[in-house]
Amino acid sequence: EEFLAAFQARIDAEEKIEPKDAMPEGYRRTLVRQIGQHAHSEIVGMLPEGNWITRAPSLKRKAVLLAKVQDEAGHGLYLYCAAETLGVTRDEMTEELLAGKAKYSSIFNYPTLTWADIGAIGWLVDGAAIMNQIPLCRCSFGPYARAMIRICKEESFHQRQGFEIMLTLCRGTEAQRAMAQDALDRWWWPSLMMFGPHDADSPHTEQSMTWKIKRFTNDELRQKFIDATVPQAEYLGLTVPDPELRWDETLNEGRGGYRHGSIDWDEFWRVVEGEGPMARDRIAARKKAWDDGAWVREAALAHAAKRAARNVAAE
Amino acid sequence: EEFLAAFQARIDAEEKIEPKDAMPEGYRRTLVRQIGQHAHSEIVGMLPEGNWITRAPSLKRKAVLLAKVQDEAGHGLYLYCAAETLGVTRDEMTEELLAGKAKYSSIFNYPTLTWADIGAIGWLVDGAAIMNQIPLCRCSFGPYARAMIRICKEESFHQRQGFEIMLTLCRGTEAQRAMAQDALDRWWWPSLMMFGPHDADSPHTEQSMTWKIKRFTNDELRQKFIDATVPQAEYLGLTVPDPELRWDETLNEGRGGYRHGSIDWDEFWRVVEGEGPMARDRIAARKKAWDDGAWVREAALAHAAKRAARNVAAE
Amino acid sequence: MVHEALLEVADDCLVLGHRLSEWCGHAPMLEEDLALPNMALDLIGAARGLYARAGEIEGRGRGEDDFAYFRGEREYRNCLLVERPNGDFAATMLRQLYFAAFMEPYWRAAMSSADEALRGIAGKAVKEVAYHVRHAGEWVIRLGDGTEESAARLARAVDALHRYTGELFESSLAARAAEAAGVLPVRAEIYADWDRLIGTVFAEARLTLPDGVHMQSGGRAGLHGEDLGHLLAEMQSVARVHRGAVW
Amino acid sequence: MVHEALLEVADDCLVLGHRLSEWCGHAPMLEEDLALPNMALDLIGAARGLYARAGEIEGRGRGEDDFAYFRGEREYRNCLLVERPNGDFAATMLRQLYFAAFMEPYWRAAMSSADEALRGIAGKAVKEVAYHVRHAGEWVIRLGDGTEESAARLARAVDALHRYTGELFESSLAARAAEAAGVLPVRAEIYADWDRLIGTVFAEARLTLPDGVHMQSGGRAGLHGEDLGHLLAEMQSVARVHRGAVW
Repeated sequence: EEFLAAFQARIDAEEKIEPKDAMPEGYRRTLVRQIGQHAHSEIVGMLPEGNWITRAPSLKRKAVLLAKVQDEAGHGLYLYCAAETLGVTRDEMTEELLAGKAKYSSIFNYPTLTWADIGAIGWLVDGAAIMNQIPLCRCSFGPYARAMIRICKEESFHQRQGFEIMLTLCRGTEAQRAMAQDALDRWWWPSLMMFGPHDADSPHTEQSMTWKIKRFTNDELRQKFIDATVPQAEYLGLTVPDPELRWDETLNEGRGGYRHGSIDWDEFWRVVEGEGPMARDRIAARKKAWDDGAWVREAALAHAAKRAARNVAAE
Repeated sequence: EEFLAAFQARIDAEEKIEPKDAMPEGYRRTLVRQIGQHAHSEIVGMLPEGNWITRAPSLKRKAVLLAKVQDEAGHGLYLYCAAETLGVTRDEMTEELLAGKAKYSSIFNYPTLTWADIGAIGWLVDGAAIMNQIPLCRCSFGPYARAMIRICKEESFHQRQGFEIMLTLCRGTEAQRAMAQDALDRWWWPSLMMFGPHDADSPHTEQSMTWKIKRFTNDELRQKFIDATVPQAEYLGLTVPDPELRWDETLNEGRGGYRHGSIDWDEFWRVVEGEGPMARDRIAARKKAWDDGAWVREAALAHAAKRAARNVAAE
Repeated sequence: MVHEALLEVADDCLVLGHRLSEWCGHAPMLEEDLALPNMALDLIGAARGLYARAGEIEGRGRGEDDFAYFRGEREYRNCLLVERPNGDFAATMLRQLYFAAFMEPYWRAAMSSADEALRGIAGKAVKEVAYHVRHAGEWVIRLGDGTEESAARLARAVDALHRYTGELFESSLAARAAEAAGVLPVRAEIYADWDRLIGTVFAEARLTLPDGVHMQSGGRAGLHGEDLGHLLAEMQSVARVHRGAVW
Repeated sequence: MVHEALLEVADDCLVLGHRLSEWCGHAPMLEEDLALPNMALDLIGAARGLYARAGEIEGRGRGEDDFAYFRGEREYRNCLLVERPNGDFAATMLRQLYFAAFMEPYWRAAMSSADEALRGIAGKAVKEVAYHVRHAGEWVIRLGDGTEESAARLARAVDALHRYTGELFESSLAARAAEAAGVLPVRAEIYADWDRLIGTVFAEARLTLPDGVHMQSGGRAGLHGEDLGHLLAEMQSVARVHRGAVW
């Protein structure tokens, strides 16, 4: 009791919690789960975009996309490291992912069907991710907050690149514009779903906010995202696929905002529960990479051991 | 001695030798080797053409090419059966092929680089094969002769289809004509090499002709091929890549024929000895198919055994 | 609308035929190097007939190669089952059985189509597909009741592919128009025959039919998986470079 | 002529960069999901610089994407080594070492090229390729002196790939023109450095250098293997469909 109160006092004072600090088991568990999910999302997120690296339509775009996917691997690495400070290993987390026990962002269970999806993912998916992640830079757990600062900087770069792909398509040929609209049509609703269920259906939100792991509710962040993105779509000359979307000046404490149509929560839960169109393919691809790479990892360990033994012998 | 003389008398009388007949060991060995090589050629020959099935530029061509490659599998099957009548199993022959011990036609160690190669292979490679094979329809060994009759009929159909692909390309766009000429440039000399070394360098020819396994010498067949093919190239409006090629009316006992430039025998022997550009890829592809298919073949045997056991039990 | 419904069936046949053709020269035994292209040829033949008829009905002068080579992945209307990668021989044969067990009663019903051309296509295809059912069915039985490894591989194939069978029985708007016009059979009505046949084969193969599988669909709306795009990129590569050329 | 020699080097870099990019998301460990695209980016960057310079010298207004996306397999001039399929990680790393061990001294020599643009490209590339040599070399040592399996895989990779190294030291007519003009280094003169480096790494990796291998070549004449065509079909698929579009 006393410990919990003292812990909460540190949180309330905006002190950073560090790995060596004592912390409530629930706090630790929540963070391990959340950071793990976040790391897995970066890793699985390499696949839908990786699907277009070999077909990128110009060398410049190919290089930019490669660099982006590489950044995602890097984000995964930081995040696994942050989670490891809480006493769980990267291998354990990987095994959980491959066994289908750990979650990752459902958005990556949708397929990338055209080049425009690379633009839409950067613009919408990274855009939504940033909305979620900026508050995490002030997360109460130090290693996570510091990883997020670095990640957010790169993500906002990716988001601008994605928007720029869309802009180029929208200023291009008729086929390119159609491709851009089609991508928006397919990615809009899944992007809104990235913020999670409505606050009323999100049982963990309150505790996470008290612990300052989370700083805004799902619906608050979703609203921010919509308000930021709709004008961008207008600038692109694209139509947001929501006939009920309209400006309402009473929203956001009188600053105004967009009201949106209702989200298909059946689809949301279906995808969350592992029935997204690409869910099995994603895990299968990661599992194949992991299994095919087993002999490489073993060889690296064996070599390191041999080398260490030789160094000892030489001393 | 007496047996050999009697055997030769049967050959000279144009009697067919059948599997159950007594035959000299050399005759049997020559046939096993030749029929085996011929069967392997059909099987390996599926690969260079198979390389373009997925990219055939029209559905009609795709269907025709599929049917052709399927025919080649069929030819392989007849020929393995013919060889099996001489006491060697298909599995044994396959293991020899995959171990790199058995030869097959060197022509298939060249790559197919454009769609026009499918035309050129049909026209030139099948054309040369037919020149070699028509006399084999009268081969002294019955099963081989009968297999060849069926094969030759299909091969000449393939050859016409190949010529027709070339004709369509030559009547097409400039890019298509260039593709056709390029294919002729690359396949001409290897096709001439298909007839084997000059007679003077072909030690087995004499014995094979005595046994009526072979009916014409390498150089005779090569000359026939050139004389038949050069006018076809002219009809297509293509240039045979041999600056020394010229008509000589003294050839062919005064009926005239084409003199050709000298063949690069260094290349010939290099390719025969397994250093053709695709040699290792061909064997690797066949080996992969064979190894990957092992569990299928085992399952089929296991199922047949179970079924047989059940039938016995039910009786 | 009706021509779009024909395109759905044609795309199914072409894409599956293309997938089978990828085996060419790489089959587990020589007999299958004959059988696989054989089925591929039947399927591509049916696709050609259907594209031709769709082009006539559409009336804009498009022919088989326009449909096959000059539509992108969002325009292809095949179901997801046929575009699944070949996987191992067990997956290929199971996919073939799933599809052929649907197409056999489908073609049989189409023999009384209101469209004469379609009756002709169906009459030819129904005989061919009977062989596909037999061939794939025998293999599924052999593998299911073969070795431990073959049974395990087949079970994995069922786990991977069963979720794509539901789409066979769904009719798009275009299909419903064609069904209402008596041109194409009603997809949902094929289910009983399909289920009976699959049940029989699975019983002999000692396989359990999976239960409560969430079915995936989307192909009829052009919402494919990520593999189709690669298939088309390869298939169309020569034709697209030489736009307008005759082959 | 000189611009054609630059295209040879550019094609080497692009094709190998493309091959490495195929690993993206499928590497044996996360660290390699960073390292492989990193090397791919360096190579594609070098290719872009070389294509741009080749286009300027050619003077017909062609830019990097014209060269990369609108030439067919017979027009590509890369050596055979770089187009070989990735195979397993051992084959990928060995291919990388073979190539990087050539390019490091090559770029070093190119820093005193008569062509200013090329000096710039070389100055950047030489630093990048030093990392490739180190990274691939360390892996070759780890795998060669790792487990029995890794050593066997690496030995198979040597058996498969060594025959493609001879072509690195052959100069085409175009290359000889560029070498005579002092624009590009003489390929044959790189051999001593390459051989020394490979020898050192192989010794540490407990690998034996194969002897009397018949070297394969042809790439500089556009005589490729059958894999390059598939690579290009995929790489060029979107650009070719939308000819003239800006991305």
